[in-house]
Amino acid sequence: MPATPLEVENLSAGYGPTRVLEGISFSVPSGARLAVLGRNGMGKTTLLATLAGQTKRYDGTIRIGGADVTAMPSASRARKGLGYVPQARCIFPTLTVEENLFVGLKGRPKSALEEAYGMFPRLKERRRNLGNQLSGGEQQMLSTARTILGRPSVLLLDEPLEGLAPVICEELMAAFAELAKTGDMTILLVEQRIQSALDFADHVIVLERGRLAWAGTPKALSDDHAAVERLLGVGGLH
Amino acid sequence: MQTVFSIAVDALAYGMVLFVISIGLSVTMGLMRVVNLAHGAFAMIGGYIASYAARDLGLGYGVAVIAAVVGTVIIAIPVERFLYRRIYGAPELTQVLMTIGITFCIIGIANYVFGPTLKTIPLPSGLQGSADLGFRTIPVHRLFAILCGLAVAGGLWYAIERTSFGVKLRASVDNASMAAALGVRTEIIYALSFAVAVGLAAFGGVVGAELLPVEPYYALRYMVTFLVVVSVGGAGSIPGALIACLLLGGIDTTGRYLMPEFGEFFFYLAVIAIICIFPRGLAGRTK
Amino acid sequence: MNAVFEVANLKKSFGGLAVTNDVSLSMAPGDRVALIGPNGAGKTTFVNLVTGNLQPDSGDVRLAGETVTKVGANGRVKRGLVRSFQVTRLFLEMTSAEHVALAILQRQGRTGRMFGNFLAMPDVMDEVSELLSTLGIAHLMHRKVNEIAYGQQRLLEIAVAMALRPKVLLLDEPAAGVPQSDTGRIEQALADLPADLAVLMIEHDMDLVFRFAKRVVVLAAGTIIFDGSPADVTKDARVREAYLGSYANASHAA
Amino acid sequence: MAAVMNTEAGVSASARPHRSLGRDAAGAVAILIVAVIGYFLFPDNLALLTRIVAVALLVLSLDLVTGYCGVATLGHAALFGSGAYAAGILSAHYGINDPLLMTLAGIAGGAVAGLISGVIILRGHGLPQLVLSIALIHLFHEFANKASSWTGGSDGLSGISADPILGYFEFDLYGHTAYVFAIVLLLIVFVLLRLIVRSPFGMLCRGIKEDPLRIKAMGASPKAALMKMYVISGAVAGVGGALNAITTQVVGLDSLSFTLSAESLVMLVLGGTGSLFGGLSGTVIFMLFEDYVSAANPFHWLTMVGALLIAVVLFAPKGLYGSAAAFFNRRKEAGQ
Amino acid sequence: DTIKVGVVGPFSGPFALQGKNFKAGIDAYMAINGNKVGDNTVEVIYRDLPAADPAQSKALAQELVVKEKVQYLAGFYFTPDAMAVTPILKQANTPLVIMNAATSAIVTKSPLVVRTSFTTWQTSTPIAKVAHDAGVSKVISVVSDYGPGVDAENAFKAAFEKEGGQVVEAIRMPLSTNDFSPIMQRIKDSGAQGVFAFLPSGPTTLGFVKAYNENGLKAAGIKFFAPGDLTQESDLPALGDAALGIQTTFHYAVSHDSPENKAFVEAAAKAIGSKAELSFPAVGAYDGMNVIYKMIEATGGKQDAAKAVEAVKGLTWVSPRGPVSIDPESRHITQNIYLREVTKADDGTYYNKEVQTFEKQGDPGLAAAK
Ligand SMILES: Nc1ncnc2c1ncn2[C@@H]1O[C@H](COP(=O)(O)OP(=O)(O)OP(=O)(O)O)[C@@H](O)[C@H]1O
Ligand SMILES: Nc1ncnc2c1ncn2[C@@H]1O[C@H](COP(=O)(O)OP(=O)(O)OP(=O)(O)O)[C@@H](O)[C@H]1O
Ligand SMILES: [Mg+2]
Ligand SMILES: [Mg+2]
Repeated sequence: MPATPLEVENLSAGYGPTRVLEGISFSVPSGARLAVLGRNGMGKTTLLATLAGQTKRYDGTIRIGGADVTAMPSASRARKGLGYVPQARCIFPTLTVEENLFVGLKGRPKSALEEAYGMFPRLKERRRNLGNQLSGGEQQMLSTARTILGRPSVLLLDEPLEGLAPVICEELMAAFAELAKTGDMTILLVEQRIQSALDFADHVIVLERGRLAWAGTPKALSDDHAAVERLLGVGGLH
Repeated sequence: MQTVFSIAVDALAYGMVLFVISIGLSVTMGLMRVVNLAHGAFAMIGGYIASYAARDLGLGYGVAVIAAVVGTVIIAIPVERFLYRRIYGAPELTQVLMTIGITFCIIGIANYVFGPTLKTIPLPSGLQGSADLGFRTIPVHRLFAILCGLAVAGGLWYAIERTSFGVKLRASVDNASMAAALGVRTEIIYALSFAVAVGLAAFGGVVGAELLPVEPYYALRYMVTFLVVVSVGGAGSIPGALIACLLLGGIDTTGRYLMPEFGEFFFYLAVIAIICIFPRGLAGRTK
Repeated sequence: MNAVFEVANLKKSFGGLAVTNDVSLSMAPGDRVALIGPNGAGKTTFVNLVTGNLQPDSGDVRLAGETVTKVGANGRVKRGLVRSFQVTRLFLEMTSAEHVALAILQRQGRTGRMFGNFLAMPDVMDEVSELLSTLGIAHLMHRKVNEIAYGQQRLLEIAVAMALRPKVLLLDEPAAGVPQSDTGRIEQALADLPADLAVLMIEHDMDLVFRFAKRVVVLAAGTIIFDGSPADVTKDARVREAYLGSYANASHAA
Repeated sequence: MAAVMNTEAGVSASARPHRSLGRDAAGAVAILIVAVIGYFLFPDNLALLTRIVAVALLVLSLDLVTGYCGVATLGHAALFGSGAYAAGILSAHYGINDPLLMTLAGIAGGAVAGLISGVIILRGHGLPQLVLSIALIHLFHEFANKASSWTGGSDGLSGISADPILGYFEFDLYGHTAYVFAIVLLLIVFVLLRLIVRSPFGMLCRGIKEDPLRIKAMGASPKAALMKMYVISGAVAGVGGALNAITTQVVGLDSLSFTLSAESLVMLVLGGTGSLFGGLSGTVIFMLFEDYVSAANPFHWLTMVGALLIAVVLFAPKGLYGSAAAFFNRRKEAGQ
Repeated sequence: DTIKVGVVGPFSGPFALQGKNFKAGIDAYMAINGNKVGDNTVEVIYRDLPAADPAQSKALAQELVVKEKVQYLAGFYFTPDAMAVTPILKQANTPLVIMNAATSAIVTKSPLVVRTSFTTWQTSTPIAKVAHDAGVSKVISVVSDYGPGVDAENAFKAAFEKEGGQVVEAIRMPLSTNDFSPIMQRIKDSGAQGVFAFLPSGPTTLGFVKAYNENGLKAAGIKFFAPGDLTQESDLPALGDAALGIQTTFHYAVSHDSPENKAFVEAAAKAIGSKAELSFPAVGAYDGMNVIYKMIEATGGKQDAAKAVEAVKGLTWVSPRGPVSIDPESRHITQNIYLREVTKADDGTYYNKEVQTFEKQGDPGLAAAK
């Protein structure tokens, strides 16, 4: 039985003096697909960024694969197997597509780039283009492909579908599911399209003003109309 | 005709010397995005070390050059660790403030330790004297500087564009936290690049000392020249810097021959013209 | 049909890659058009060409009959052509109120004024609060943009565009990054727009597209491959294959 | 919920203008108080204080384009020097010695230089822009050097004299008149600038600083606004230059030098860009510090200045005033 | 009483060496003559002015007068700095003793100015005769494009044409020139037999002299003439062999052979730390202090600028540079100008060897201006 890929205990974090997250605890079993939901500005991005070591942490511990990484800088966490696809995409604008991917390789041979091109043929066509010349969707593909190339054991995805065409979204969600199943990869997904997220995930947590407000299975959440209405504000929409 | 050739040779030599001295700045400014006004100060430190090694200790020129590069890098390590690391990614003007402060300190210390006089670096006999080009003679050390310039340009270009170190460096500069999130140890990458830039500064300071002699005020006296050639070339671009140095060297030299009293006008008008045509420098990386 | 907005034979290529390939399109007042298409099809480029952020290789852009191809980006805005950005472009150090106020003052031609503070101009402030509360971000009025979440920035981006009171509004993925709970606000804001305003919206969220659009234009590889009603677009085989995928089969209550 | 928040926002919105008006007045009073303290603290050193005011005007003018518009320039002394020469030439060559007329000449000279600088400098972005400004200041400097029959070349323009102000207040060795004159000019300029930076135009400029493309997409022309600001900036620098010419009665090439440009930028960043008090406090602190250490050790004071700059970046990265203001704001927020 | 002397000079920055020499000269004088004149103790207050900056100069002078209550102002390396101070002298009731600034006209700006250094006209005029005597009739003049450079050019031209020679071309080059190869090419192409040059001391001198050698001008027999700023002693170690044989005219050489100079050099070298750093501003400062001491003596320590200046008009003494006097009319120093040649000493160091003396030279610059 391998160690738990990701454990978070009593995490508080924020920006400068503003605290955004407050006492968050959860753990994710191996190969799990966890959806992180919440309304606008509730701290989803902050949570993932804190896990990746990019915001200020005030309190709490983070363990990856059993090892305490709380004090580690971002780069060391990445080397421990954490992969992060930020909401802002963070393409390296002056690098070509190929060079962007190259940074994500983490020392794997260059031939591995083909994996990324296999996933997104569009990127192969554009591989000599500079990052800042890509279309919005192409940037999103690049950002995701770049992180997956490093074969992370825990993958943090912050709205990876944003700006992608519906066909691509479907293919991508299928690919993520595949990775979680065969690639022994644990995935945390933040997504605005609640249905897509619930279809994909096997666990759900919901954030409300920086606190963990709900945790359970997708099915339980779908059934809990009150919670959906209160926490996600979409009850009346469907 | 002979005069034209002669001027061309002078221009080439002058441009290459400029290139050797300022290329390190192109690395810090274009690749690391630090407006490093203290570049000249590091070149000066190199010059002082070489002068001390060659003149006062009587070591050979080659040893002096190596001592200068290594010594300057060693001096620069704590400076990078405690000062520069604080301004990576900071607003440009903050960097200006910090690096000017560093320059002032280095000038003050150099003045105190070595006194305000000029320091020379004795050349080995092989580099002394002049070489006959047929239609004129040219100082051998200038030929040496041209060769050094070409070697540095080639090596640096390869390192930046073709090695994984280069890719990681450029990625770290574009977005340090994202690079870190992908497992790049940005601090080490930065420290290494800074060391390379400072080493190049020291090397340039020594090789160019015949043209720009070493004295405490060196750090400020040539600051503008370095800044101009690097920016006109497009910071971070090795070929750009090379072309800018040759072009500006050529214009400066020709202007100074034809109308010395308007030498400055020629040079700076050319700078304005080039930037108006190429607003990001000759080979500017788009941001 | 009297078109407020018309492009004719627009072409643009980047180093050999034809991104916009002979595109012609016109919109009448009151049009609600959705521009969809695969990633990299050239939608954003089209907007950039139309607004003057890029210069086309050939072709013309006309606003209310006047050719504006040679007019700068700001000149086109003055003539009523306003856009939002796909990736938010806001002033990080300025507050939400300042953004909207600036747009209002610019619309009124008052940004040249060197005296007086907008906070003391009740007409401006009222409009600012009204707009921001329509989009549900009034509580962020005096927060700097770099302190608010991305989804909220997206809403502000739309508020700025609306404050300019355009005649033709181009929205580049307005709902991207906005949580489902808040897309309703955007829809509401769009619905509240003056009826004679022509709106072109780029969007990948098909639910939103089908609720909003009365006409759908599909761009693929720089060429318009479909221009028709929302009902027809799901039936078009090429569009289904290139773009919609299984969405076309799913039931959507439009 | 939105409605509730809206009323909250409405309250704070209506509360703001009063506070800002109050703060404007308080700003002017603060300057006056500091000026009076300076007068009593350094009664024998009014020449230095007057010079600080002249340079402060240059730094304020630089703040307009750098702090508020984001134009990085190392050539701003061109505006100052042009003002100084305009005022100086009026007196030395045309015998017009009225200080107020000389100040007007300075304003005009500075504004024209601002226009020229704007036309050239605004053609570049980022580093190339910085280099354009460097090229420009060298051209101005060379030009003044060459036009020595007008400017006195490197020997400086001497032969300037200034009549008593309003025919009554004479410029004396102790510098009382000069100092009061300087403070009055500074106050007028400060109040005007305060209005401008808070006006819609000022807001537009701050927007341009952050993203000129976005401003275009809002229908405004960044270039036109920047040019306007450059001319205003030139007029302000010109006041400083004229003040310098009137009170020292010589104008040297140094007033058109790269060194002065760079120093003024250092002072601005030291105090904090993007706020008028930042520029003022940076100038006062830098020049007093420099005066103190260079008198204490005329030989090795540069090291001390360097250390000060480094310390400021390390401990007050937003500049002395900027960091202090941020600190108090945070305290206030925490308190609320 | 304590009598304060305010000295303004470049004690830091690119000209720090010259300022250091000011201080060395003053220290040497006070070491030899004590710090007392009668009952009065002399105290020197230094203020740093790193580069030409008249506004700052005036502010410093004002501060020295008003706050520090100095009775004498002295020093001043650059002309515009000195010029800026002249308007306040009368009201401040302080004499100004210039220890370097070398433009002729300064003394005309106020009757309270006395100069103990030299003028560029004074040092550049005799070299014309030297050139003529060496059989050179066509000379090209190359100077830095600033006040002193222009002075040097005019002085040389006037004197050389009077000798019957011809200045075939007069080039002014920017102060910031680093690479002199194109200038050397110009010199070659001009067909002149000799070159007259003036550059401010410092790194550019080194570049110029090296370029002269390396571009084969020396080998081609083109003679080199200059006033002594070009071969100031502190630059000689850097110039090295390149400078050998260069002839310059100047008012002072550290090697001057006289008991007064021996004592001076010993004291000044001690003050500055190393004899190698000693050069001409030191002697200007030394004699400046001498003049100030005489002034204090004459006024008995009372502040009376007019009387003080009156007292030193016509004053004659033997300076380390040789016999000198203050011209009563111009208040400028009359002195010998020496022709010197850069020579290698037995111990391997380089020095300016005096080979000819032009006695009792006044300032031709003032006459030329009239
Ligand atoms: N740099 C920052 N400084 C201060 N506060 C911030 C900063 N970034 C975000 N916040 C605040 O933190 C809270 C949470 O932001 P976060 O980006 O984590 O939300 P989110 O759940 O990802 O929202 P969205 O769905 O819009 O992406 C928001 O209220 C936001 O205003
Ligand atoms: N400056 C440029 N240089 C080269 N190629 C470019 C440039 N700008 C855009 N492109 C290319 O043009 C194509 C169209 O880009 P555009 O941004 O218009 O796509 P889009 O339809 O908006 O896509 P998305 O839905 O992903 O936002 C892309 O493939 C992009 O890589
Ligand atoms: Mg988010
Ligand atoms: Mg797009």
